[in-house]
Amino acid sequence: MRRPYIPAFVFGILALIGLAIAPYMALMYAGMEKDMGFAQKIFYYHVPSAFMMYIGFALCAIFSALYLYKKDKKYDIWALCSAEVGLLFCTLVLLTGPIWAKPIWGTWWVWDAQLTLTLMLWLIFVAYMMLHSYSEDSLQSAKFRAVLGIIGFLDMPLIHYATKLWRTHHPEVVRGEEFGLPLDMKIAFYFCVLTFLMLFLAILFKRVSVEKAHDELESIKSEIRDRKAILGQLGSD
Amino acid sequence: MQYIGYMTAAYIIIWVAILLYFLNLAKREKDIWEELQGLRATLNRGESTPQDNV
Amino acid sequence: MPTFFTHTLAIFQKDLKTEWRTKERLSAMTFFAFLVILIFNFAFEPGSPIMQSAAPGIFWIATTFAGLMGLGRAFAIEKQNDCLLGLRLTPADPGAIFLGKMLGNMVAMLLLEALILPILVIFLDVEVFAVLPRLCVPIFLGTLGFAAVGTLFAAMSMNTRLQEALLPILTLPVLVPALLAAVESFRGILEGDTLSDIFPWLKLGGAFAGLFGAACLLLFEFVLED
Amino acid sequence: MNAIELSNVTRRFGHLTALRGVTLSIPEGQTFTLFGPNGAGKSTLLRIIATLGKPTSGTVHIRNIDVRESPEQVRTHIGLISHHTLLYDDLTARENLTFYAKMYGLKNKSESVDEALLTVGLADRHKDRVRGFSRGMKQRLAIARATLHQPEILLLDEPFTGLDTAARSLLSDMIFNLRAKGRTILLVTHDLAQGLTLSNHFGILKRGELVHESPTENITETELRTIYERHVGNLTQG
Repeated sequence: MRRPYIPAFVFGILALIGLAIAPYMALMYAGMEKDMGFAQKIFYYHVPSAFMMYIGFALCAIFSALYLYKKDKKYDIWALCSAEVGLLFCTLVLLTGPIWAKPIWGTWWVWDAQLTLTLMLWLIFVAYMMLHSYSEDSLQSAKFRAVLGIIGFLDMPLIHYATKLWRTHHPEVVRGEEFGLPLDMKIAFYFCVLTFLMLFLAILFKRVSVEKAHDELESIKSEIRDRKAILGQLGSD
Repeated sequence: MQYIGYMTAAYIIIWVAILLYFLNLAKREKDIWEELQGLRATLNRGESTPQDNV
Repeated sequence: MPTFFTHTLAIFQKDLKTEWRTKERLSAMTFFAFLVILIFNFAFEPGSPIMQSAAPGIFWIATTFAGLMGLGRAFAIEKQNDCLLGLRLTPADPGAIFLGKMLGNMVAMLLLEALILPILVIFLDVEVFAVLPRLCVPIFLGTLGFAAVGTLFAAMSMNTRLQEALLPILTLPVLVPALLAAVESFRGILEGDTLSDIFPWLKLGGAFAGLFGAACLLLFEFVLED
Repeated sequence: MNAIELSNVTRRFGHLTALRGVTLSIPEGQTFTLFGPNGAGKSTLLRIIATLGKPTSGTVHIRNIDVRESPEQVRTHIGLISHHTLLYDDLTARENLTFYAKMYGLKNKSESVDEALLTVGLADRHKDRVRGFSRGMKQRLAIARATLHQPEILLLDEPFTGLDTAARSLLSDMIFNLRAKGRTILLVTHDLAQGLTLSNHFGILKRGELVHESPTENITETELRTIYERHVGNLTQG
C-alpha cells in the first residue's frame, strides 16, 4: 500500500553517492586556497546551496503562475513544496554565510548584496509559509500564495540591484571569487553543485509525495464525512 | 589548518539541518499514513454498522 | 478602454469622498506618523548630526508604518457591509477596482507625506523646503510602488486569520528595494545631489513602481475571485 | 428564453463538493425559491449565477449568455439583494446610488437615481448618510441599489435575515411588485412560509443536489413542510 516514490528514491541514491564522495572532492582533491585556508572549503557547500535556493524559488514562481492559469491542485502542491525546499536551502545559505564571513571579513554579518538578497528572500518565503498556515480556506490560501510566490520572484532582481547600488556608498567588500579558480577547485565545485542538485530533487520529490499523501488523506476524510451524512440520513428515515 | 574549526562548524550545521528536515518530513509522512490506516479501518467498520449522524 | 477608467475614477472618487467626510483614516495616519517621529527624537539626541542624517530614514519609516495602517482601513471599509461583493457584482474589471483603490491609497499617502514633511523640518531641523521640487520625484515613485504592492497585499491579508496583522509581514520584505531607493534618493537630495546624480536610485524606484504596478494590476483578479 | 439555465453544474472547493450536477431552468418571469439547510450549497449556487464563482464543470447561461464567456455582460442583467446591504455607510443615499449608477454605466444617472429613491420611498432622505438609517431603510436602499440598472433577474440571498416584522412585510411587498413587473426572481431562504407565499415555483437543495422541484400551486405550508422533511430530515434539527 505504501508505494515507493521512484524519483525520490533514485535521486536519493544518487545524492547519497555524491555526498559520500563530496568531502573527498572538497578536502583532498581540490587544492588549498592560501589566504582563506579551510574557510574557503565552506564554499563547496555554501554556493551550491544558494543555487538550489534560486532553483526552488524559481520553480515556486513557475508553478504558481501555472496554478493561477490552470487552477489545478497539483501545481499548487508543487509550488508549495518548491518554496519549502527552497527555504530549507536558503536557511543553509544564511547559516553558512556568516561562518565564512567571520574569519575572512572579520565580522559575522556584512550587508553585502548577496547576503542581503538571501535574507530578504528568506523573509518573503517565511511570509509565504505564514500565509499557508494562517489562511481560513485552503483554496484561497493557494491563490494568495501563488500571488506572493510570483511577486517574490519578480522582486529578486530589484533587491539585488538595490543592494548592489546601496553598497557602492559604503566600503566595498571583496568577495572570494569562486570562478577564476584553478581547474581542480572548479571540478570539485561543479561536483558539489551536481550532488546538491540530486539532493534538492530527492528532497523535493519526497516532499511532494508527502504532500500528495496528505491531500489524499484530506479527500478520504471528506468522503467519510459524506458517507456518514448519507448513513445518518438513511437512519433517520 | 587555518580556519578548520569554521569549516567543520559549517559542514556540521548543513548536515544537521538537512537531517532535521528529513526527520521532520518522515514524521509528517508517518502521521499521515497512520491516520489513513485508522480512517480505512473505521470506514470498513462503518460499512457494517452505520455510524451516528454527525 | 474608456469604461475601465470610468470605473477606476468612480471608485477613486467614492474613496476620496468617504475620506473627506470622515477624515478618520488620514487623521489616524498622520497622528501615528507624528508619534513615530517623536519617538525617534527621544531615542536619539535631538538636533544632533546623527538625527539629520537619519531624517530620510525617519521620514520613510513614519510614512511606511502609517501607510500600512491606512491600507488596512481602506479594505476594512469595503468589507463592512460586504461592499466588495457589490463592486464585484458590477461589470467593472478587477483591474479597474484595483486601480481605483490604489489611487485612493496613494492620495492618502501623499497627503500624509505633505503633512509630516513640515514636522520633520521643525523637529529635526533639516532643510527640506529649498529642495522640495526635486524631492517630490523620489517621494512620488516610492509612494506609487508602496501603494501598488500594499493595495494587493491588503486585499489578501483581509481574508486571513491574522487580518491586518499579516499585512506588514507580507509587504515589508517585498518593499525593500522601493524603500531603499526612496531613502537613498532623499538623503542624496538633502546632501545637495541633483536628480541626475541620484538617477540610478530613481531608475530603481521607477522600475519597482512600474513592474509591481503592472503585476499587481494583473494579479488582483485572482485575489478577488471566489 | 430561459432567464437562468444551469446544466450539470458541479462546484468543488478543494475536497469539498458544494454542488453536484445541478440542472435547473428558470423561465422568464418566474419566481423561484430555493430551500435547503445550511451548507446545502444554496449560496454557492447563487454566487455562480451572479458570476462571482466559476463552476468546476457544467454550464450556466443567463438569458442565453454563457457566464464563463462574458461575465461582464451577464452582470448587467443581474441584481443581488443579500442580508448585507452592500452600501457605504459614510455616503449619503444619493451618493451610494450615483456611485453604483456610474459602475453600471447608466446613461441617465440622476434620473435613474431619482426614480429609484422615489420607488423605495427615500426621496426625502436622499441627502442623509446611510449610517443614520434604520435597518428597514437600509434594506429599502439596498433594493434600490440592486434594481437601479433595471436587471431582468433578481437574486435574493436570505434577504429576510435580521429584519424586523415591518421591514419584512415591506420587503415582501417589494418582491411582489417586482414580480408583477415580470422580473425573474431567484430567492434563497430557509424560511418555508415566506418562500412559499412569494414564489410560484420551488426547489430543495440538499448537500449540493437538487432533490425536489415543483410549482407551488396547490401546495399548503404543511405539505411543503412534509416534502422538505422527507428530503432533508427533521426540520427542528436544521
